[in-house]
Amino acid sequence: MNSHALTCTGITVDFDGFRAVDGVDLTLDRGEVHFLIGPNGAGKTTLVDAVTGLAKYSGSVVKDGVELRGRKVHHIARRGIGRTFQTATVFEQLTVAQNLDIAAGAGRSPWSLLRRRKALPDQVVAVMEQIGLAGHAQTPAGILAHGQKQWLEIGMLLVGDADVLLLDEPIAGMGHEERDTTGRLLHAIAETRAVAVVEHDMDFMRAFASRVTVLHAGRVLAAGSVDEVANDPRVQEVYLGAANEQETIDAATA
Amino acid sequence: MDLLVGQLFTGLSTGSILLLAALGLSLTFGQMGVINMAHGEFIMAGCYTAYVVQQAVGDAGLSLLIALPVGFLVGGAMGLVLEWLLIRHLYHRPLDTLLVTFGVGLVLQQVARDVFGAPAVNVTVPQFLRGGVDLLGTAVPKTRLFILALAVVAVAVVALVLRFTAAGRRIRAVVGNRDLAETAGISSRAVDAGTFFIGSGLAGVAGVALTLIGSTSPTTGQSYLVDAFLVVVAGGMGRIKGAVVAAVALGTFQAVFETYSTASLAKVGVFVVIVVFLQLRPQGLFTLRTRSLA
Amino acid sequence: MSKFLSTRAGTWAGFGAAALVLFGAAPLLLSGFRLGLLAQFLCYAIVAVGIGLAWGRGGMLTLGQGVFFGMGAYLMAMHMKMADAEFRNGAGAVPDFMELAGIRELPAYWVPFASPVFTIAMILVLPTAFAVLLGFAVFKRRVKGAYFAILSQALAGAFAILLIGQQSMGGFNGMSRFRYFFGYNLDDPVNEQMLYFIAAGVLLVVVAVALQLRRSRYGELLVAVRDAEERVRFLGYDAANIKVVAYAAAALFAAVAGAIFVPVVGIISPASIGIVPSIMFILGVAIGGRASLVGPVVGALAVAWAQTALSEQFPSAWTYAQGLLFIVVIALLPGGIASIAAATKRFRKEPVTAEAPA
Amino acid sequence: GEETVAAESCVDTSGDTIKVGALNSLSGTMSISETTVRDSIYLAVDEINAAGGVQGKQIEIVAEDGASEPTVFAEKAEKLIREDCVAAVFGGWTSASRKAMLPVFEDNDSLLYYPVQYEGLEASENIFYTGATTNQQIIPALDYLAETGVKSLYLVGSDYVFPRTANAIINAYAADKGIEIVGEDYAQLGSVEFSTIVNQVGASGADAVFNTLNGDSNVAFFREYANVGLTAAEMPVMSVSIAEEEVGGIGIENIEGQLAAWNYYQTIESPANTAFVDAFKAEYGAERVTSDPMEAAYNSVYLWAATAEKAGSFDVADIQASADGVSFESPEGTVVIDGENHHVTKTARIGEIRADGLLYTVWESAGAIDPDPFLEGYAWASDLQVSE
Amino acid sequence: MLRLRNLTCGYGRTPVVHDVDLDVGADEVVAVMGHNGAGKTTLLRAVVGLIPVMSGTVELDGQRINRAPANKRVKAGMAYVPQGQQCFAHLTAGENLRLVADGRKNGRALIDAQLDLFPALRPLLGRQAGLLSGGQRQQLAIARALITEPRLLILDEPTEGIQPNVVAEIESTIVALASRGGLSVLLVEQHLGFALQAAGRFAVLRSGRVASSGATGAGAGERVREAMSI
Ligand SMILES: Nc1ncnc2c1ncn2[C@@H]1O[C@H](COP(=O)(O)OP(=O)(O)OP(=O)(O)O)[C@@H](O)[C@H]1O
Ligand SMILES: Nc1ncnc2c1ncn2[C@@H]1O[C@H](COP(=O)(O)OP(=O)(O)OP(=O)(O)O)[C@@H](O)[C@H]1O
Ligand SMILES: NC(N)=O
Ligand SMILES: [Mg+2]
Ligand SMILES: [Mg+2]
Repeated sequence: MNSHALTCTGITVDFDGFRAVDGVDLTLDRGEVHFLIGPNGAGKTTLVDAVTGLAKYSGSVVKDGVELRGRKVHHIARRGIGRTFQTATVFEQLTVAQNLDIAAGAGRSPWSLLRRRKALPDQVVAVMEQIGLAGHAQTPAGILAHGQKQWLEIGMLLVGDADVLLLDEPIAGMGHEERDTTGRLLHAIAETRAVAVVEHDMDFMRAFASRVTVLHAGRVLAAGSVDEVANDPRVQEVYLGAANEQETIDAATA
Repeated sequence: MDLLVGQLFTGLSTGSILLLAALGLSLTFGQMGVINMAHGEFIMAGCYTAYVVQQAVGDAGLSLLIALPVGFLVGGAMGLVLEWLLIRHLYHRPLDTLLVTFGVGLVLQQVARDVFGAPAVNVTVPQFLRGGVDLLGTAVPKTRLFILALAVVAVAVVALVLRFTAAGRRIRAVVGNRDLAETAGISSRAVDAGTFFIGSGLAGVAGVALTLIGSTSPTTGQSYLVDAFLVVVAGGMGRIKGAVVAAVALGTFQAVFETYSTASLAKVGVFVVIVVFLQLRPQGLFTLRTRSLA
Repeated sequence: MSKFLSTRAGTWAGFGAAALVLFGAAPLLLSGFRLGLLAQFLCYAIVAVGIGLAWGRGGMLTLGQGVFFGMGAYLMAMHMKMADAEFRNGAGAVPDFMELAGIRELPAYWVPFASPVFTIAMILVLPTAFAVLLGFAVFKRRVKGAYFAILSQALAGAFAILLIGQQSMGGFNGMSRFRYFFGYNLDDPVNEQMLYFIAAGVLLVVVAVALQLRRSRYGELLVAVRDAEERVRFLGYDAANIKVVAYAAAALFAAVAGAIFVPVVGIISPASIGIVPSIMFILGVAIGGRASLVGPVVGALAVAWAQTALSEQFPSAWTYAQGLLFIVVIALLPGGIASIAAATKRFRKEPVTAEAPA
Repeated sequence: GEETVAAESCVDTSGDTIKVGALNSLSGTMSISETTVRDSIYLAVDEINAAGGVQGKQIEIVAEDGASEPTVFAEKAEKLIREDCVAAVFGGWTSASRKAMLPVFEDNDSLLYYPVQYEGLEASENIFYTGATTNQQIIPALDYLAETGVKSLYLVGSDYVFPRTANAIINAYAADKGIEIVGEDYAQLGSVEFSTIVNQVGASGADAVFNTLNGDSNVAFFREYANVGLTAAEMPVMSVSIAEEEVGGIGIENIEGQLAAWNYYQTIESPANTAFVDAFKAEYGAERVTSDPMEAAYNSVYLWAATAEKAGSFDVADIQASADGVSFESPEGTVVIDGENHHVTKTARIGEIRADGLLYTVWESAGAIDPDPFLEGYAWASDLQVSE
Repeated sequence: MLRLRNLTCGYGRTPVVHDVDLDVGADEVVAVMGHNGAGKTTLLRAVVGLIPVMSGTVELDGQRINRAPANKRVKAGMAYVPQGQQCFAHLTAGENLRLVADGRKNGRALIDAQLDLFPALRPLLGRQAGLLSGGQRQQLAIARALITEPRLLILDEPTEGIQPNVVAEIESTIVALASRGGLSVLLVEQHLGFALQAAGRFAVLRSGRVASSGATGAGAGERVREAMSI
């Protein structure tokens, strides 16, 4: 019996002869914040694309015993797999509350869709609180700050009952405190869900990763705990490089 | 047999006419996203340019050679004015350009009516383009061969410029991302205006050429417009290669279908074929993909 | 004011006022001829409500509404011609225009249209079903934006050409000379007035349906699809289905408008349904304000009225005015007439204006 | 209509003017042709007014644009009748516009004077048809072709009712007279792509072509025809919709020597025509030409005025009652209204297009032909007849 | 070099940045910091000329350039790397670079120099830029800006989305370029350590206003943190 939230085996993605992802195996479990790192162009986003139905691949993705390969994007989403994008996309014309309400409603019956919303579902209210946007319920999403949009995006996955979340650089452009807030948010979310995060911010990874998989040139280069991975010389060579120097700077200026 | 050869050539010829009418659109519509419904009227302006030049010059052959560049300038100038007055305010509202330019088209038709009168005028075909040449036993009109050659030349020039020159890169850059192009030191205003000038100028050239086979009247441009748009759509927006293939395919389909059915049904057939075709290649024959959402 | 109108009481008040104008003031103030014209304009307004939904809310520039309008109109015309022929020459008789075209036998597909019930059912079902089919074909393949616009325009052109070639559908001339509308003699001014009331009533119903769609969750979803279609897919919705609903609703509205148009105007021909008439449908919506509910109605009425008034005043120069109308209004007032009111308020509760009918 | 509840007429005959409507397409595709008709309506009205008017009243024209759209014609006709209270309306060109207006004139019991040759098979109490019906144009043209030895015909037309009906008549005629119809093609109105059709015509080896194309299509057709090397000598084209106005646009070099069938040409030599042509050129410019529909429209105003004089009234019923036998010495010769079917007698003429761009009569019927819109006088046409 | 006085700008009629005074001297590196949505990007966009100035002045070399279009400012020596890995998606990576090199005498050499700096780009030159990964695009964007040989380089979070070892390289490149002379840098950066190391002066924006500014060096980190954390 398979207890993983998501099991990917042998994922391979080809673009006109160029192999962006090459036989990747990956499992995600509930309760963990799983970091996916690797050099630019390693295939992280492409892997997420494949799992969510945006890129054609060979191999297999199984969730709750169901094979997802070949399914349409919206079917996969309804199976509880949610994702965010490297650049946040929310419905700019709609308010925060409307954004969340829509995200909560993929399973609604046509009949309820055709009626007016009486009150916000409890779940929406709760998530709004959780992502710190309770005060912005009636703000059009288009005028939210960058980071707020990213939180909203995560919120949209939460209300949609996704239990596998794939987040592509969710803290890009965030300041220190926002990063910490986001990190704590991710851990709270992960209590009942599986969360995968693609990130290049090593401080963030060190602070919040439960497990790390490193991709390189489309393949899994290393996997394990933060320390295991960070001390792997191959990872240092292709990815971390002078990262230690980096720490010195941080220490100096703190 | 004769008829079949004739029809195959007709397909090619119809395709080349469509292509000539659509080439400018593949710049202004395909590249810039402007749905210029006045493109037909720019073609019409090209027709009247040929007429006016002929009135002034007299000799039909000489006037055709003069009218081709002049038609380019006339169409281009009209495009420039349109771009400056209206289009530049509408780049972020492509669907609105359709409605505005439809209005412009109406006005231009009426202007033509008031200036040249409602009845068609005659542009005499030069002596050296009269009659036909024998091709495998069929008489192929020289005028159509001329248009075919002109289309080939025009397409080649446009494609090479876009692909390999600095100007072509600039056009593609501005089309792709206006703000970013500005910050790369490219004047998007100048490039927009220039692109629109060329696209509209090509309509003028098409107009001059089309006087050889069609009528010159205020409504002339309308006959070509919808088909020209379809060519650009079926070919894949902004893809010259696609436009060529689509134009020839549609022309041939129409000519062959018409032989066994009626001209009207052929038009309907073309539409059905395109819808079916878009099931297979929703973004047209040749497309460029990006990874962005929206 | 607009705040009040978006409340429940305000909505009822808006409908009440509209009903008062349409059912009270207009018939009192207008001559029979003008009332007939108004009925014709109301048909355009019904089409406009649908376009406002599909284009304004759903982002689909439906340049081919003439097709659905035409379907509704032709289906109704078939029934009325049958009734006419039956009255003149007995059941199963051939309508006059077919005789002219040398058709001596009633084509089989005409026969069921002798039944009013069948006709009405077809008017409601056929165009909608066609829209659903076409919508699936197009939206599932993610054809959108300018592609969709050009494609739907070509559809209108092809449909008109197809009809021109069908002698058993009246060919280029179309069908005219209708005497009876479900048994009512159309020469009778009372019945002309009745047609006007039908048009006005249908308009109110259509506006109410559109209002409900907009205010429902579906309405929000439609806007979401308009603004970020791909994102909606990742939330687990099939964006194509969402678009198809709005597209089909617009088609249905247009078909109903077409069906009313035929007895009101007394003629339907390919000239009323091709590319140019389809663009004219859009014009009213653009001028009124595509994203608002009442904007398209007001715009459609205003454009139709302006056309009539201008062409009466300046029969030979009004094309200029018409062209300039397009240019000026759309270039300068992207949100249409409705945006003038909204321009004063920034970011309201609902960013896209929603006013009650007036 | 038999049991029409006719609206009360509002025509005002109390003043010293009488209003009539001019309803022509001033915009859209048909404006090319219809503006010329409007010009001659104005000319006739000016002349009649200068000569003292009708029953002492000056004629006042209310102009409307039909916009090349049948629904607009219907709308504007109703407006002219019900709001402007005109005594009669002059105009219309396409049969589609006439069919659209017909119920309006019948329901409101008013009068339309329609000036264009058409496909026949119609006769309304409320319409006076001053252009040719088929037995005054198409049948004489066929007779002429048969006489000159034509044994096979290729039919080319625009896809609308006039060409289709005309071709139905031609087919019936041909079946009766042993002429072979080797092809029949329709092009969409306004179409300018004639390569396929011309290829087929060329390959067919027909003795002649009968052309019912309308408008701009003729330009493209004749250019293609000339360019593939087909000539009037080898395979003449008989056209029924090309008049003096259109020749210029087609280019004389492409059409010289081809034939047309009408009732009127600018080159007709008669005092009435000289006066008409001179007056027209004086009014609108020497470079303008006159054509059959223009002349028929010009005639229609005079015929209405003469009928009103005869009736001593502008009342529709009185005009209908007095119309029979009213005649006018027109540019094409004497035309007489047939009170039975509201058409007029007309002389048929075959014209040849010459290098000066004008049409010259090469054959004409022996005297004016009585109108027979339902072709009751032709046994071979019995299948075409309709119940009315 | 660059001088902002009372600069107010925003979107539509809504100001986002209010009354900002800021100077970037010759050969100076100035870092702008602030929370998400503080208005950093907005400020840069107004400096570059992509959004209009509502009030106040933008001066370059003592010339008021409030109304100059962006391309003129670029020709006058500014270069801008926008936030979000922007590139010309439909052009190849190579064309993205040639586009800016066009018309420069030493265009080829300039491109080569950038490729030496970002060797990862070399094998990608023929690939359509829209298909590159986020980090690849960001490297392309910086290379594109440097080809114009700017005197004032404006960078909006240049290291966002870039792998750590390349980040380090970019950082040292910027430091090196600035210290070589002839280049001033206006840098928006979330990465405090890098910002303070590279920059000579800093400014912190809060809700569109300058909340704190001064020279980097001892205690600067504290002041920035304090200004940002309220
Ligand atoms: N549609 C495509 N066609 C061709 N190549 C592609 C396509 N999509 C991605 N690639 C290539 O695949 C490789 C992997 O890209 P991907 O976006 O997955 O990288 P990534 O690991 O997410 O990088 P980053 O950290 O920079 O975002 C890159 O070299 C990219 O250029
Ligand atoms: N195009 C726009 N239209 C309207 N408001 C906008 C627009 N872009 C940004 N804003 C608003 O302006 C404010 C400042 O945004 P800006 O992008 O300048 O912030 P930033 O400091 O660069 O943030 P980040 O660190 O996330 O990049 C935000 O509230 C944002 O919502
Ligand atoms: N009556 C005609 N020629 O349409
Ligand atoms: Mg990525
Ligand atoms: Mg920013």
